Amino acid sequence: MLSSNKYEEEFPALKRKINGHRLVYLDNAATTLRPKRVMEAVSEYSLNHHANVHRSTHTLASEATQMYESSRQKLADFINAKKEEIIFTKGTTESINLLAYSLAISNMIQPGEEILITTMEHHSNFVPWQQIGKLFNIKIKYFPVKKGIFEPDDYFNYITSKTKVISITGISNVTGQVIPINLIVEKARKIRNNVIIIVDGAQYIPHFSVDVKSLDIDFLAFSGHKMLGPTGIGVLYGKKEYLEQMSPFLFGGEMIDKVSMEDTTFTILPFKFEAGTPNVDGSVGLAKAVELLQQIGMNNINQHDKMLTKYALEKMKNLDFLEIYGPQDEFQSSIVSFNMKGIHPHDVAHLLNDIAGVAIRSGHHCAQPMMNELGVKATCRVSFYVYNQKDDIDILIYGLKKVWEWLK
Amino acid sequence: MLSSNKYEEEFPALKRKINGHRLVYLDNAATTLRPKRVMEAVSEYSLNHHANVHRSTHTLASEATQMYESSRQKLADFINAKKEEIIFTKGTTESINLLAYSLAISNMIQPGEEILITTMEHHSNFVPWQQIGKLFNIKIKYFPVKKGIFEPDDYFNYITSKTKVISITGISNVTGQVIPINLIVEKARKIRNNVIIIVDGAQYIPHFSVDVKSLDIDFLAFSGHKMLGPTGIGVLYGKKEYLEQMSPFLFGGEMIDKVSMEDTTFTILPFKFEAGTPNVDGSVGLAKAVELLQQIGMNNINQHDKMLTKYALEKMKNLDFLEIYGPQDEFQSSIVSFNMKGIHPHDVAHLLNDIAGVAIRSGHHCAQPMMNELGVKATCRVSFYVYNQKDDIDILIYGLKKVWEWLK
Amino acid sequence: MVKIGIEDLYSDIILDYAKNNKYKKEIPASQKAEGKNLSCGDEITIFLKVDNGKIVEASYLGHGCIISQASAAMMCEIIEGKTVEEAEKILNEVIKMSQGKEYDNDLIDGLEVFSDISKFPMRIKCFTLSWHTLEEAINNQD
Amino acid sequence: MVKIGIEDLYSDIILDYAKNNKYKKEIPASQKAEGKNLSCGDEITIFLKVDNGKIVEASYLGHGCIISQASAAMMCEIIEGKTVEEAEKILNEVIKMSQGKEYDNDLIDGLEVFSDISKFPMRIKCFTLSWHTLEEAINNQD
Ligand SMILES: Cc1ncc(COP(=O)(O)O)c(C=O)c1O
Ligand SMILES: Cc1ncc(COP(=O)(O)O)c(C=O)c1O
Repeated sequence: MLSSNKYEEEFPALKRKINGHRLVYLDNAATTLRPKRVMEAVSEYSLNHHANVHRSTHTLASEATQMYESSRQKLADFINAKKEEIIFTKGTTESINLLAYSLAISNMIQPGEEILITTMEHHSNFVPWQQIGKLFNIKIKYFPVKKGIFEPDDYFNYITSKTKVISITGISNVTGQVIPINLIVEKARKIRNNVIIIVDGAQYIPHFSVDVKSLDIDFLAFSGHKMLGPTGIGVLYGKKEYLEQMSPFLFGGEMIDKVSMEDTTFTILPFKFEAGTPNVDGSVGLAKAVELLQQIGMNNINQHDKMLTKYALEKMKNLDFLEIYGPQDEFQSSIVSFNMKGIHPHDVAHLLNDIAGVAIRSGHHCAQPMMNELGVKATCRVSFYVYNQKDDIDILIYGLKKVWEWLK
Repeated sequence: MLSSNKYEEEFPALKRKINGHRLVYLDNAATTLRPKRVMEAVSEYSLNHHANVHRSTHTLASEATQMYESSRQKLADFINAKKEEIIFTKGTTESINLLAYSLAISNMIQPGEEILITTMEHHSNFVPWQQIGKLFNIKIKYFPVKKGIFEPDDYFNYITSKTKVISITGISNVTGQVIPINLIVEKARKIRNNVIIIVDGAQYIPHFSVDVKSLDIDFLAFSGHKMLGPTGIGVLYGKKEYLEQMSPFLFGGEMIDKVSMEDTTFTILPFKFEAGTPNVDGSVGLAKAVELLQQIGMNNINQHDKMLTKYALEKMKNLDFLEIYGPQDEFQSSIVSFNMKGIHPHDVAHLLNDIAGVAIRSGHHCAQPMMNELGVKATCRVSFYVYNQKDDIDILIYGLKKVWEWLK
Repeated sequence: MVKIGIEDLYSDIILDYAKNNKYKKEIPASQKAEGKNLSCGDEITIFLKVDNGKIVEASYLGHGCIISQASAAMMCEIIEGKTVEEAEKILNEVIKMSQGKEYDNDLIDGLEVFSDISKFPMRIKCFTLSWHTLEEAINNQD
Repeated sequence: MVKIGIEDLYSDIILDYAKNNKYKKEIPASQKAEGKNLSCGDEITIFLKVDNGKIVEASYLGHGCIISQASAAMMCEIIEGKTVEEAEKILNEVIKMSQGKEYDNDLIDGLEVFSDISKFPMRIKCFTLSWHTLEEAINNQD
């Protein structure tokens, strides 16, 4: 890890005062703070090298193309994929919509086959399947994550020879439960070897080192803005064999072989899935963010998350006015959801902010089916990242006590 | 207009040397150079105010939400739309795909009704209609832009009572021909009052002041990166009445009213069409770019474009080794396409860059049907914007002569 | 600009209103409307008993944060006994107040405690939920 | 690093090869393959007459920029008379050269004029188009 004063230098927002208090940013599962070097890289590209990529032959176009493609290479290396298996999207949500639409219009799901999702998913890994299922008449099966805790053994009962696609998050964005993806891949492939396994990595990738090849998943979606990168950029990783079979989703410039009035033939990977002028600014920023993560070390990040989560859970369990959700064991990573008894989460979040400078999230976290499983309308959620320290949690605890005093 | 040394200060790329020559950037129809103030605004947001929008109540989230929504307001004012009629997308290509998919899945095109496009369109306003037409069995009619010149009177013959949707570019990205949208709206509405009129504004919006209400178009798509803004951000304007009728295209967070295992209900405009964490960085940059355009004045920009185009056409017509495409009259704006006799456009573009520092585009410009109409495989294209001056064109002419000397 | 503290928003008066259940009930056979705050899922139902153009009784049901609950309770208190027309005038001023625009102080006597809600942009919707729903309830007469 | 000028890329030798029509023809009843440069739409067809593992004749057809045309012509000149195996070795070295990697100079005698193509990233594909197509043509034997 970097030392904590290094983080202050790198993340200007950490120096902000909120109502006179130092900002304690604990809303990292929503989005992370931005490091200076990421914006310096984006500005350098943007002001001195920007041009449209892949087409023109002039110097700026050549530089822009190389920067864009080397960003792709960096992302590929980060998850051990091939370069042409990395599709830049605007984020996890687009990545999963791309997949859902493309699998449907490519007729890769035969009549009688099913798509399996769970009730712990973020809306982005739930609603696309549900709606595209309706639209294209594909059966969606929902695994109920009872009481909000994912039980692998129950889940495996839902996988059958009819299951063509599995889409599941790597970490619950509500409880922080870490899902044993490797176990799921192993069991699922025993039941049906060619089941298509999709991992929603929005929460997973920022915290764990992932090797898509050894993990043997087929698709992986994640967002730049949850891993120190800019908004508007994300990734869909897909196994080449599948991407080659699939029809494009968005149609337009840059992804075309030949267009005639009769029909259009599409070009090679990954461009087939990147219609329109890509977000080069974003790709450069995300590559720089990945560089920083690698410098800190994914294993260090993981250890640091674990340490903070453990510390937070210990301290929070001592507050008897809190109800805490999730496994509360070593399989909970960097996220803690809770409620203050009888108090609406919005009030808790607002007061924490103003009393103690602590930024947390309140609401349904775009996971209403999961709220139903927990039997609540909304929760408070704290979530940690590299720049958080134990004293951030101490301030959280102090703030929670103050809020309780005030509102109880 | 700003004075030319102001532009040099504002656009750092203008100070670059290309092979020892001052950069003469004439590839503006592909993408424009980026002003410093845009990146300063993006960095300020990104480093000091970034958070996820719309959900959390903490200070950063509140600031980010306000910056995002005030960017939307700025874009709405820019084209005289209502705020909820502005949907942020990643660019023109996504805007048009959203429209094509959503109109299809909302069943807004009845059996027997047609969508009318033209052969001068950029692939982004051609292939989505063609492919979604195939997918959903909707008839697409193609108006042939013979010899690459759009003739309104011929076009009107293609509009009938069966025409449900018209999608057309405001300016040809190949020839620079300005299409008389107001005339088209008037005539089309006489033939069928409730025809849905879509304008591809990717080339139009950067150069003309547009009032969507008085123009009475139904949808308008454009990209930030062609009007001094960042990549990865664009706009779909849509009339509220239509947007309300339409089903969402992308599904995910931020656009949901209620999700249950049975179904999902979608929320209000514009969020219904903005699934996932939006590109707040991009929206802030685009709003700043619009501010700069307004400061320069859209009418000044338009006059300046006209002046440069006229000057360029005069000078280029004198070079008998060039073949120039397009109307070559006052209805040609800021773009000139041409070929050097017997020489491949790539060679011309590459040599111009290295000999004279002139950046132009060579290729099919993502407009293969238009290339067919012109009877060529590819062209060279120069295109102008606010920071270009007459002496840029003088250098272009000098460079063209040198290239011809070398390769003829 | 006067600095507005969180103490003003979570004042004793507001906390009292939020906990006060006097107006938290259903009025049978009344004009009603449901409102929802999409950003947090909070829901509210407003009931109005209107007699001869006059709001003789007002109440609400639903769950929500302190701001939304207090706002609903105060609203009911203020509009009870007013004519529909008067209530609409108050509504207009309240919305203006919530947007940080100028408004007529005299008309919204009793709502001073929320006069600075516009300084808390993420909470404006919590405050206005009951008022927007009131508007619908008024329109829902049959 | 030696500065590579545009004069080296558009040298007289290369211009001559681009204009030379000696290899620009169809060879009937030969192994052939079509290649396409997606970034500009340029197309090329390579024809090979192979006899007993030896390329006795090579030619190309198609349109393209000077770099792609000169590259095709030089390629045909070099591989004519070589065995298929030798041609494949040359091909390997040429691709390495185009990527700016180390390569065996001796093997690609005659292609020095393109030795710095890797410094022009947007033109590498123009140069390699005919070579990639050659690979396919070799594989297309039936
Ligand atoms: C007329 C026209 N339409 C659409 C586009 C596509 O825009 P984008 O690549 O930003 O999606 C372009 C630009 O390339 C264009 O010139
Ligand atoms: C598990 C999970 N999936 C998907 C998403 C959606 O990501 P984005 O909003 O960046 O598209 C999120 C984040 O909000 C998430 O936590």
